[in-house]
Amino acid sequence: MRMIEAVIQPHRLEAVKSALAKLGILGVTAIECKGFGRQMGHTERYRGAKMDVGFIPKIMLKICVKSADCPAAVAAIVENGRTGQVGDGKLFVSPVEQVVRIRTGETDDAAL
Amino acid sequence: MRMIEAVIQPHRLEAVKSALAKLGILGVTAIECKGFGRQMGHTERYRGAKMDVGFIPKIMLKICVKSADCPAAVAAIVENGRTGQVGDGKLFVSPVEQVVRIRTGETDDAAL
Amino acid sequence: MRMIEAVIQPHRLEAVKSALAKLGILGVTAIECKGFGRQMGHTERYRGAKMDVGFIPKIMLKICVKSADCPAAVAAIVENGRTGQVGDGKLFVSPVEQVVRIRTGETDDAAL
Amino acid sequence: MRFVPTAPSKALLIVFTLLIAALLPAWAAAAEPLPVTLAPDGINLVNGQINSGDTAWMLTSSALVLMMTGPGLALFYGGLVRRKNVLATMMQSFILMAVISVLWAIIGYSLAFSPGNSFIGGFEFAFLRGVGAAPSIYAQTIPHTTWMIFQLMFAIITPALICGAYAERMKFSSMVIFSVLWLVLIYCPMAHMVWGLGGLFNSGIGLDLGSAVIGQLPALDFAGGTVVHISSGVSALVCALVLGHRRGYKTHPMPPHSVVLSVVGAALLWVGWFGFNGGSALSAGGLASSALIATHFAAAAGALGWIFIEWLKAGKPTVLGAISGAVAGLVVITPACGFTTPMYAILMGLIVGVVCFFSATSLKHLMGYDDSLDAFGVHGVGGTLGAILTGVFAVGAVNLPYYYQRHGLTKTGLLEGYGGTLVNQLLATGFTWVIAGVGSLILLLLIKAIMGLRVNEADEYSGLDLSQHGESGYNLEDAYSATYAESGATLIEEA
Amino acid sequence: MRFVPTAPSKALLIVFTLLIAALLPAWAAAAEPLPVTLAPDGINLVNGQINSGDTAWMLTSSALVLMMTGPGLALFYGGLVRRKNVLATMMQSFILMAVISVLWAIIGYSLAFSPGNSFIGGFEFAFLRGVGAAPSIYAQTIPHTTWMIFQLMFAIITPALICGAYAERMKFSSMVIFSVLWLVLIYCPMAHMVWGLGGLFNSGIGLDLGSAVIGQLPALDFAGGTVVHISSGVSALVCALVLGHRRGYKTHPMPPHSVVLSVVGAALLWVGWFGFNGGSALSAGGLASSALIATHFAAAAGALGWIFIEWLKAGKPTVLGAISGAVAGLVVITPACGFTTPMYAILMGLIVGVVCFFSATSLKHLMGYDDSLDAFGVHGVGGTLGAILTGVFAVGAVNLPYYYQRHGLTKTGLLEGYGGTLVNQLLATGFTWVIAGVGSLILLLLIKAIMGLRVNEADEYSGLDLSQHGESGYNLEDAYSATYAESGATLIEEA
Amino acid sequence: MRFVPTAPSKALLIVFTLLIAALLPAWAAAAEPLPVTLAPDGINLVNGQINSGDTAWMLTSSALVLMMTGPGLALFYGGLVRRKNVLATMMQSFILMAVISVLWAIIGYSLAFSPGNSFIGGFEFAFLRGVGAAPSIYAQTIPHTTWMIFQLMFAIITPALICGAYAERMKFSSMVIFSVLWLVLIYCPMAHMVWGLGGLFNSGIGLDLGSAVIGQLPALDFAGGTVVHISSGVSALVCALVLGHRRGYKTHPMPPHSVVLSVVGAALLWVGWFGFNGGSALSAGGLASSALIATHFAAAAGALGWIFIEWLKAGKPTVLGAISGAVAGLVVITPACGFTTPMYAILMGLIVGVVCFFSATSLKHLMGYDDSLDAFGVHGVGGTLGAILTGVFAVGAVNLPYYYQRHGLTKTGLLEGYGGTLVNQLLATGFTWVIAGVGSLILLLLIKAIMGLRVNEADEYSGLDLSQHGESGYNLEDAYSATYAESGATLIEEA
Ligand SMILES: Nc1ncnc2c1ncn2[C@@H]1O[C@H](COP(=O)(O)OP(=O)(O)O)[C@@H](O)[C@H]1O
Ligand SMILES: Nc1ncnc2c1ncn2[C@@H]1O[C@H](COP(=O)(O)OP(=O)(O)O)[C@@H](O)[C@H]1O
Ligand SMILES: Nc1ncnc2c1ncn2[C@@H]1O[C@H](COP(=O)(O)OP(=O)(O)O)[C@@H](O)[C@H]1O
Repeated sequence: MRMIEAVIQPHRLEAVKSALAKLGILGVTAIECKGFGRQMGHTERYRGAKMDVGFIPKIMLKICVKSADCPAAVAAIVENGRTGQVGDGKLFVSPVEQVVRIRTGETDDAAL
Repeated sequence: MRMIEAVIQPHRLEAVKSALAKLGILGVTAIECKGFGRQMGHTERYRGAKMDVGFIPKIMLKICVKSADCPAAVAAIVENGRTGQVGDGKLFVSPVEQVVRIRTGETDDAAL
Repeated sequence: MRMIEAVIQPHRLEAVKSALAKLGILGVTAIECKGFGRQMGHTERYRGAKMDVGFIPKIMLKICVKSADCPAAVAAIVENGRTGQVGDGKLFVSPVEQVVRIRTGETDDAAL
Repeated sequence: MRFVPTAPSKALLIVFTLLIAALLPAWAAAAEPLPVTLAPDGINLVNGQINSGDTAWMLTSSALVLMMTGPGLALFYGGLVRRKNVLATMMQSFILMAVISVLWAIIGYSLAFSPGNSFIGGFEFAFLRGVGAAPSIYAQTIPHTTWMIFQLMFAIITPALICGAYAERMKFSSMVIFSVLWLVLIYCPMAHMVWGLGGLFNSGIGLDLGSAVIGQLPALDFAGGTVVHISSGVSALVCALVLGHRRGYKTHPMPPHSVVLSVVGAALLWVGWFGFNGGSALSAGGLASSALIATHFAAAAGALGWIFIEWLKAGKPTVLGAISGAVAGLVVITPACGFTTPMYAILMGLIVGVVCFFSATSLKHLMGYDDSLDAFGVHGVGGTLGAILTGVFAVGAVNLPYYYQRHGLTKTGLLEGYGGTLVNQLLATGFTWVIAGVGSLILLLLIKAIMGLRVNEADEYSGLDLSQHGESGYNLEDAYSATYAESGATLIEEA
Repeated sequence: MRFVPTAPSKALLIVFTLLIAALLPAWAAAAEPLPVTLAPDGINLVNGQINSGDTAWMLTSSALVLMMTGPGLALFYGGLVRRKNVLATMMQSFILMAVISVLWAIIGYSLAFSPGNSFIGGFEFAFLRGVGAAPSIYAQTIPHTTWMIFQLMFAIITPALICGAYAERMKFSSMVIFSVLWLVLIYCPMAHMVWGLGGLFNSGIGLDLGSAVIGQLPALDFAGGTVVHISSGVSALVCALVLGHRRGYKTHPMPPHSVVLSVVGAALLWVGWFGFNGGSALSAGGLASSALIATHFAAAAGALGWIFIEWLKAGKPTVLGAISGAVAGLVVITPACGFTTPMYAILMGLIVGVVCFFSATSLKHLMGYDDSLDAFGVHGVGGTLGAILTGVFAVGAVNLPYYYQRHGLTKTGLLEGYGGTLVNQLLATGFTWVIAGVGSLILLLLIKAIMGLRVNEADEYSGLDLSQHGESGYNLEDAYSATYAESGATLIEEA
Repeated sequence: MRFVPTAPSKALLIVFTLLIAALLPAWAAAAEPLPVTLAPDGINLVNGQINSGDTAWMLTSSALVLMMTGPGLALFYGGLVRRKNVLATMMQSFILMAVISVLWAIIGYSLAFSPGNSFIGGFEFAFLRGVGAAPSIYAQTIPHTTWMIFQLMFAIITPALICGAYAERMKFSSMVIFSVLWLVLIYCPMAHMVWGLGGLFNSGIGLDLGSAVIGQLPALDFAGGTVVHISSGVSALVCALVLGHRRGYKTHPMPPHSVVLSVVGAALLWVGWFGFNGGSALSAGGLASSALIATHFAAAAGALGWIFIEWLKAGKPTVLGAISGAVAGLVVITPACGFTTPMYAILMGLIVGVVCFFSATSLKHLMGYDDSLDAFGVHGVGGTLGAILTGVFAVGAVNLPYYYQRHGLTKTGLLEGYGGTLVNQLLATGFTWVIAGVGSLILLLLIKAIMGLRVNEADEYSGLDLSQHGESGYNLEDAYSATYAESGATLIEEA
């Protein structure tokens, strides 16, 4: 099994999720995060104190898929997460050794 | 070493943590997240605008354990995280190559 | 490629980020999290009800690096994250099989 | 959730029963009303002269007292609950501003203040018939409508105070129905007895009314210690007992989700109380000023009393303690504010701060009920203490109600050497405990039998905001705010 | 963003045109002002006697009405937008407290209330010359300055109400300029027509002024149903049409980021409205009290009406519904409060609660405009309904304006059997729709042509707080708070 | 944290010393008090007639001024600090509402307002003996108690303003003790000098009192420009210098955690200031109205002045700027409000908006002190400017204090051609700087030596909410709210 971790723009969440759903991938965990990268942050000012906020709000999706489904899932995320602007984010794939569905105790592919 | 990532119901956090502590596993990192899966979200309405909130608040635990401890830890999480309701979450195990305790610089099993 | 996951004290974030930047590593994703470990939590009291808050606010950094850059990055994080106090956190390295830059579709080392 | 009386609640039921027995003679006496001479038309003073200064103050006071409930109490209570219940808790205050008002116009005001017997008014003012611009016997320099609306504000906040006891678990529909019945069956009679024409406890406060208004058991309650605080506080206790505790109570932490909101609410309560107590003078002069300053000093001392004992006992003075103490101070001075001096007010505040610290922290845990936001611990205990201490610290020179004048008494308080007031205070307090306690118990059991009181487990779990109202208090997610566009929530249709 | 009139907006433009045509005769009649006998110096009563009670009430009322805008409306609207726009939305209310005040001193007050023709005042009071401590013909027992400041508070809140329609997308600079022009060109004439000396719709409310003040088309508007609510509500509709919807509207959820703030705001609006309507009696007596209680009951009934229909239709009574209904109740009673009885007020509140539920939920979606916070849905619709229902539910015995006295009329409302008021109410309403609608349309198109109305896409995306003001409403990150030290944000320089 | 005077603070100490020297002659003159003829019993007017309208206004004003501190200032300051200090900051305001009140009853009021010498009152009114319903020489148409409570509200807010300078780092215990001593040793004398019987700077504002009350150096301070704003602002500067900066200051960002709260606070301050300044007329008539409108216009202009210069200099008008400017406008007009015209008030507001923009953004950074929330930058600088400009913009026709009447003067301001006022304003300002500056320095060094002023590093790191009070401002975690059950926080015992 593979864990896909994708850092995406918050407003692409819905599109990515729909695309994954079309592939039959319904289980997704989303985490709010702050990204530092090429995309510039912004500046705020409070009574003259200028503050450079370097990070950008992003959403990190964690999606565990069967190894066979992985390429399709990656393609779906990349396609639907893309706006073409700097800051679209990155996607990381890493191996998963074991999966358990807590409710039933089913494991591995059966748990997905 | 292994990294266990467990998505659980927020109200099972304490039970899971206690069970792990009984196994001597004290280090845990918890992240608030939003889960999409089989469990249904809910609907809110603001001046007639119906809004389908698809996600459910979950907690993702990250627990790095010695490989040998992994099966026991997994069992403890599954057992204590379970309520039997849809939405109990999933657990993923993946390999970790290196661990460092930042304070001391100790590495690998010594750092856990 | 390697994924470095580092749980650090929130106030070391800036130092760690700068050190990584000096190594040419600019892409970092930060997640607010709650750590349980050796460091003690604190107690709050509301109308006499004592509440033991076990967790400590931490920041988890996720940094994906080329395998070759990994040791230097790990060293930089450990060095700059360290205050010497209990609670400085831990760092985990795990393998990454594939990286994609969503904007361009570039993969692996090219995407970093 | 069946109601299985626990040991402490059994004890309370027994106390209630005994109190009823003890008070029966008084009740009997009350059954033969004194002959009174009324103004020609009973209540309205058709040729009364309206004083614009008094009216200005009373209209302002009405606004201040409304502000106590919304946003004051809504914030105070709203901050103390968990995030998932914040809106539902604020809604309890807000909906009472709506429901009680309409009820008051229809029948409530009439039951409280139209001519009746010693216990309850009649139907003469139903639908506000006869309530016009001319002054009434109750407040002879302001329009009758002004008195009516000022009193309405009291009728709103009283049931709203009870919310603190059943917070985070009562069904919205049951809560509305309970409040409506409670107002009609408990509040209106209580208000009539204390302030109504010929009401049982009416002592003719500050008005030259002849004997018309005085009751058989005249007690001192300037601004509602019995009517408002004891009645709501005791009812709150009964609610806590009958509803049972919140799921997870005692085993899991239930910290206030935002003490920040509660501080704002407490400060607004303090400010609004100037209208509550100062307005109860019904005119803008020395008495209003005297009541207002006593109120202020008691609040200040209450805050100090609470954090003092807390600092000693728990090591740190808390912000929640300071604001709770201030509210306790405001409660304790409510019956006494127009009868005592500022220095006694400070004393009363210090005492109540210490006492309510214990009632809201130790007593509750000792007895095992879940008075979630300490409605009983602060209003019940503080109100009872206030009613009693009024008999101790009243000073005849500050304000001599008509009852005392008529009997040639010049002193009112125990410290001055007159004990009669204290006796009547105790009787009035006991009476109020019984009426509020028994009345609420019956109402709650009735509603429970018919429609249930609590939300079900799943609804309590997901929170009242979502389960009762389909809303969330806060939608702070980046997904909504960092973008105009897609997010984890889908818009599925518009109603 | 070009303005392409959609079908519904075309329909509205046609309605406006027809209304203008229909009203031309009235306009013509208005062109020959009645001969009036004025006080010696026109407005000021040099030897007038100031009543301290009336003055106390009016100063208090001014404070209450200011509180309606800030923090009341700022919170009500601020809570309804998304997190990224909260400060900008609150700023719209706050900056109007500043800008409109200075404008009022310079020229606004004069245009509204110095002697002029039936439609607008003159320049006599520019820079507040001649506005002093002596009372004026408008309010004969309080200083002229008090009347001026009380009126200013109305002038502040009216354009602030419009913000609800263009929230989350209008440029700050354009919003300020629009508000300034709108005040001078639409509000001041409207205020003059309704309350100014000889204004077209002036009916001589509650004052024994001789015929000086009465206009040709006397209508009943006690506290600003037309001037404040219809004018702002209709202008809001035009704003929504001209600006177009927020990006992502209808396809993406835009939930209120904090209904908690909105509840606080609504409660403060309710309390402040006591000054708005009660203060419109300009004295502290029976009329103020009557207006105040009608206001309170209508608010209560409005909340009940809204959640009742919502409970029926959508299954759950919402908190946002309750507070919206209360505001609708306050809006509907504004023109009527000094002319009707509390029971009619309850009726009006119930009606408006139901009607505005539909206008804020169904009508908006049917027509397709994005009246973001329902400024039209509540103030436009509620105000229009109020103006009309005033003609139905007015009661001569409550308050008989000079116009009626002079013509020997003793009845004012349709239910009493007099239909004349209703006719004038309809005409005044139509007139106000036209002036506000056409006027706003011209202003908006003008500003759009010169400097644009909306922020650009990127700025709307990142939110107005950041793009217009360079600030964030909340900085709750652990990085700031859990440490005194380094964080993800770097301080790069100090200005 | 040892106090090593930095260069700028050294400069300030020198300035203080020079000012003392310059003022010694005035001090000497002040040492021989004028013979005064007092009312028979010194202060109380036993047969005084109470006016209900004036009393209504003054009770309302007292409520409004209390609302300025709580919740007004608590919100304004609470929003500006970091999340971890929000409760502690609100607590500073709240606890002063409690502590100062009791202190005032015991001794504060007496020191300020009982008969004494030119510098301080005596002990006659200790424990509020002799403060009753009869009016006093200070305010001849309202109860003495009303004057006392109105003055108390000023005594509460003044030390609360200083909190802005030591926010986020001062120990709670030290802060309470500092405030108590500061009130007794600095505030009470200042209040006596400006408004007390025969006080050094008393000019007999608006009262026909005979020469009894006038001091040797009569200055104009209608509502507390010197007493409240300069004294608190200068003390704030000294606090900032003595305590040193927050850890991490200048190297790490410390953004306001919620400008939303601050906007609400600022709006409430604005509304409350109507009572502060309007109430200082001590009656409800032309003068109150005049003071109130000047106040309003100055606030409006202050906001505009600040964002105007900010827009120019920094490119964007900020919300924090607008509310800061409004507060600065309120500060600057405080001494002048009862002496000047609305148009001058607008001018003063514009000036202060620009000046305080620089003092709160540039001056602070230039000098290097950490006046965390700009208590000096706004109140010290704005108050000083206001005291001086009062001498420029005062207009005799608006209000001629007894001192001027007695000397046959009809003009008060420099622009009218009379320069004497300006001279006295400068002297009074300098005097206040010295008293507040030197007094606070001594107090702080004393407390520092005995018990320390700052929390330790770990406590500052974890925040004052936790370290001083054991609470958190917000508990929004899902673990608490998404469940009734287990969570990351364990309940370990109940006290
Ligand atoms: N090496 C990395 N490790 C972890 N997260 C990264 C890395 N590089 C980028 N990111 C995440 O991806 C986001 C987008 O990256 P950025 O460089 O801004 O744009 P782009 O990917 O379009 O070049 C960042 O904000 C960060 O959250
Ligand atoms: N394939 C997956 N990858 C990542 N997270 C998942 C995956 N499947 C489920 N989850 C997480 O587990 C949670 C529970 O899953 P759900 O399908 O609702 O219930 P259950 O696990 O009981 O069948 C989801 O809310 C989501 O956070
Ligand atoms: N085995 C682990 N798995 C995941 N996170 C851990 C683990 N051990 C520690 N952590 C994280 O590291 C943080 C610091 O650990 P702690 O034991 O408090 O101090 P230290 O690392 O200095 O010994 C914890 O708060 C937790 O977030």
